[in-house]
Amino acid sequence: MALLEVDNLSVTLATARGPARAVRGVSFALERGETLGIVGESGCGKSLTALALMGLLPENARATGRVVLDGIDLAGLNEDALCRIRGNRVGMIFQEPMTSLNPLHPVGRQIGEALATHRGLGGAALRAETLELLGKVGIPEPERRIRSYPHELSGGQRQRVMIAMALSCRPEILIADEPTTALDVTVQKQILDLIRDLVRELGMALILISHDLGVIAENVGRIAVMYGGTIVEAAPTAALFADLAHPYAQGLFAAVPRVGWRRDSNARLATIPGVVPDLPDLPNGCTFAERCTLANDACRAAAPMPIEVGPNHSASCIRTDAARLSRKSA
Amino acid sequence: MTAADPVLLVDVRGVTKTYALPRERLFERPPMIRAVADVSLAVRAGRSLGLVGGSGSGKSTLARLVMALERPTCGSVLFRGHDLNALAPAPLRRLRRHFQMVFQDPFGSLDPRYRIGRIVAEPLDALEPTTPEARRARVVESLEAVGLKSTDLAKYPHEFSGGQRQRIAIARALITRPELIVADEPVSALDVSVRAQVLNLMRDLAAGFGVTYLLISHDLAVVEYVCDDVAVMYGGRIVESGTTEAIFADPRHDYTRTLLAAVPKVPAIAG
Amino acid sequence: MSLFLAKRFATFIATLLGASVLTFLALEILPGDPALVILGIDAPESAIAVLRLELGLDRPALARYLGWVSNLMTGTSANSYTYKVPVAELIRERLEITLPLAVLAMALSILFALPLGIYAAQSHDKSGDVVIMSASQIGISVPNFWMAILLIMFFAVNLHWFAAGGFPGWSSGVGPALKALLLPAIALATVQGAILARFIRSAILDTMREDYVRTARAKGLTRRATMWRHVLRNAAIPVVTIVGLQFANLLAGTIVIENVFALPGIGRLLLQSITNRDLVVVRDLVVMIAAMVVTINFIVDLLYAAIDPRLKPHDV
Amino acid sequence: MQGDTFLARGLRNRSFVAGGLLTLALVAVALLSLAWTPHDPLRISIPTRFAPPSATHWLGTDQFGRDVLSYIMVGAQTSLTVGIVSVVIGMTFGVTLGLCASAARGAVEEAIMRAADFIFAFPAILLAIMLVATLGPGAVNAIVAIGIFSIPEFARLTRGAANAIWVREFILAARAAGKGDARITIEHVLPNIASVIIVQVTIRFALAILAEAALSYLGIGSQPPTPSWGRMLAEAQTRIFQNAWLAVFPGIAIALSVLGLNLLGDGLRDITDPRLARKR
Repeated sequence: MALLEVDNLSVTLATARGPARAVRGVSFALERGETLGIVGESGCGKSLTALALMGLLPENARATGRVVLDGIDLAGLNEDALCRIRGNRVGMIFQEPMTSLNPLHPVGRQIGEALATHRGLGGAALRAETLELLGKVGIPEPERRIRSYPHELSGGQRQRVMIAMALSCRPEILIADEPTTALDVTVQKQILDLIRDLVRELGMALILISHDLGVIAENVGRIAVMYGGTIVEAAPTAALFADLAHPYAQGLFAAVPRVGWRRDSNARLATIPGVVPDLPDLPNGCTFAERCTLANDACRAAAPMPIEVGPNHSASCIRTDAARLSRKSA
Repeated sequence: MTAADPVLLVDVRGVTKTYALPRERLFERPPMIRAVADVSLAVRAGRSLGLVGGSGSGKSTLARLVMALERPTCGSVLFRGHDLNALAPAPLRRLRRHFQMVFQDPFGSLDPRYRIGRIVAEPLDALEPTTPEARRARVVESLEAVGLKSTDLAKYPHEFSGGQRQRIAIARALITRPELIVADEPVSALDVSVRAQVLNLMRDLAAGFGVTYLLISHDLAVVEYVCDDVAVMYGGRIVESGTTEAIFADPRHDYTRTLLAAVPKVPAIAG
Repeated sequence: MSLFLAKRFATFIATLLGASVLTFLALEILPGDPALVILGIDAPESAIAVLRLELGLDRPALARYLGWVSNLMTGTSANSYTYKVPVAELIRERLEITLPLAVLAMALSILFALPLGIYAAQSHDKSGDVVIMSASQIGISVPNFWMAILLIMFFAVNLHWFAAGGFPGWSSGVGPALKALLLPAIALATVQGAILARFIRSAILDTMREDYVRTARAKGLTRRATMWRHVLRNAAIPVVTIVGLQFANLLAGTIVIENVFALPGIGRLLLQSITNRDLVVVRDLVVMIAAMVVTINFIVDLLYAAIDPRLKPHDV
Repeated sequence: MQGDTFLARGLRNRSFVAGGLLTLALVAVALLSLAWTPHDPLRISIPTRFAPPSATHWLGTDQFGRDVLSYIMVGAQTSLTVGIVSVVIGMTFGVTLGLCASAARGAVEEAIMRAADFIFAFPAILLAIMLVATLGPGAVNAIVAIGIFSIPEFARLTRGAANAIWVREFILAARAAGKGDARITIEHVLPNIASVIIVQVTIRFALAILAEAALSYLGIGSQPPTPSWGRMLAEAQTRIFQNAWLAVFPGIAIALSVLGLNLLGDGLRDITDPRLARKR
């Protein structure tokens, strides 16, 4: 049995223009020690998926479907039981390290909070554990920094503090939602390397969420591409790049400018026509149909189910044959 | 007036810009920060320049100095041989139609209370007022150049997506038919699929309208795609500059190397 | 001392000085001859001349101002024109009623507002929230002196639980004295408490939307623990500001309320002095109330510095 | 938000509708009283003094036998006038100062804001009392005093809102387009902070009505024969053991007017707050 099984997870948001199905029928499994990347553009539902896993959806959101952690269905748990899982068995890192830390508490106290809550640590033991965590995430002079306030740290250091906090109870799963979007490229690399090393060292499973294809491609073993609230394609990283099957995934990967790309050819960037749709406007059929050059009436009629297109490789598209053909000929 | 080099658009000569930070102690002088330190830089017509660097490297400050939105602490910024900070307001305004700007935030750079027609016409209204008919024709021409329709004139910014708004911002910059467009992180707030559309548009406009860019970006791939020359900024200084090919193929400065090494790589797609 | 506090202390002193100058100018220079103002236009020339001498009006304005300020500092002061006793003594006597009244009202206001505001925020958009917010909206709209009259009608006229006004003096014991202050304090606290409850609610709601609250929940803290450890302290920063401003408003409110209940506090003294044209008293009273307000604002700043580490000097 | 007009959003907002109706009622009563009241509000009739509410005198009569309902209706004129004039004074000067401070920045901003903070150190009613003490009691002095002391609040609020607009990129775009500070202030800053100012206008209007009532209650606001709700309460209080109802109706009139304006302000804030609009 997988460590985490997500089965037909949907999230509906109450908006001024009526209910919006922001996440629709997302299913995936995560083994112990596995790293999964969820990649997609704004509004594709990737962050809401992560918050749904944590049971931390905003007030106007309702989730349906099953999230099973190590045999426990999280939907059936009461708030107290969920609290015992959050920060203990599942840790999470957020995008904005500045606003995600309480400005009024020293960072040491914020890191130790989870340890005190879940492990009942206190006093010298808590301090020792906190110092060790600070050292582990590469913060110099932990003895001094344990008393620092967030505003006294740089962006990269704050994100290290966030990592220390998420890892304090040795969770089995780490969810990182856009952990480096607010940081400079060079700092980004340090943080991603740190996350990758710690995940490996502690044997955690990782769910890394990002809009940046490069960040995802370099740091995970398996990738799920989301669009319009669904996973349109999922595969092991190497297999995905070797054989993209979904028209959106193809378009997305072709639209990224790459360093060194210009030297190879003078070709233009490929583009996907149209715009990323607003959530309440998403159609009932395939959510990508409006922007897809291959779409036909069948695509618009019903939402496509995921189909196996290779070993461990699925795509939610009824026209993958045509899509793969058109890509090969291009 | 100096005889201007026909291809020299922007000539930044030894520019330094310092800001005073809030005081930290009562009886000490407020700490100063040198956002830009003794930078010299030239942009020639037809050769777009990319300015790369991390946050706080001074690249955005430099962009504002070139736009004459800030005064340098010392040094001078020349456009077509005119010292921007020595000009009186009226001649400066006449000169402004030749250099325009595109901003980062497609949601913040358009006044939410104005219709698109008025937003796009703003530089025209401020710099070279004209008849209503000519104004409308120019606005439509500008909108169509960026792939929008004349029917969009009467809409408000909130009716458009991020990518479309960035097109509107580009249309606004284009309306005075400038030679130079200073673009400060024009695509960093856009989604990947839309970013490619805007980057292609920028390249097309360079070819079609003879626009030269001073492109500020932290994204090396974006700069490589649009620019002919690159300057790398670090700590307020330009640490390395040269043609795009040379810098990307053979970076000399340590920081440039670190920067290039840090960019996450997207594997090439098979097929 | 941090830079923040140094700046605030400078502002505090400057505001005190400014307040004294403004009050002095308003009452001595603007309306022309104070002696004439006090005695009225029909007063005989000789009486005016005597009063001018008594008020020291023969000296230049600057000298009079400096004399007045130095008197304020040393606690000695001129005699009241009507009461013929030193103003300082008069004020000290009256403060014994006004200060306890304001403090009692503030305490009541916080006592009402804190639980109601927190409860409303926690049950955001549910019926409890709607009821509390509607009630507080009405509370804000009721003029405090009308509230006072209603309280008198109900508790004094109908139920005879309280007297309709007056003050027995502290010499008659703490119990009866507090009893006389209770209705006035409730009248004052109703409006302030309603405002405070709304403010506490919105401060908590704003804080609950912060990213670090989500972080705390992601750590596994319960809603309750998150509320106590992360929300309330952070929400306290804007609330402290409002409490400070409210205390100032309460001091001003006592002027009206003391007149409703015929309490011999500084508010009533102020009004009587205005009616009697006793400008010496008015001047000292105004400056004293302003000084109290400014002092409270300074205390609020001290509280900020205690709550918010961002206002302490860095050790980096 | 598309196609969602201001009015449509307003009609969905309970505070806005209730506040709007109450405020309209206040204005309607004030206007109506110019043309018609049930009785002559100023006619003194000793035989019918202290009449309890009845068919002829719906809200009874006061110690001079005047019809309370008519007197309250006419009193609405006073409250409305005080509100309008003092708000116009406060808004005109306050908004101008705030905009100047925000556009000028640096030392000018510092000076304007320190001055505003300074006046803020005095409770408004204390300053009003002081001004009335020096200039003498009367409705005009009260109005001016209330107006002047709402200037700092308008200035502070305007400056805060304007500063938030000045850092937006569309301001930079306007500067890059060659517009000067004055033009940007009028064309971009003012329209974008208008909603904040309008909300403040309703709040200050309510406070002005309260302040006038308090000053008149103390006997240093509007003087007889100008009708005033506050003075009605002061007169009623002297007869509180005999004719308690006299102290009820003027208070209700004040509370409803203030409630209406406050609700209107709350509603306007909800409707115009883009943060809330996005969330819904």
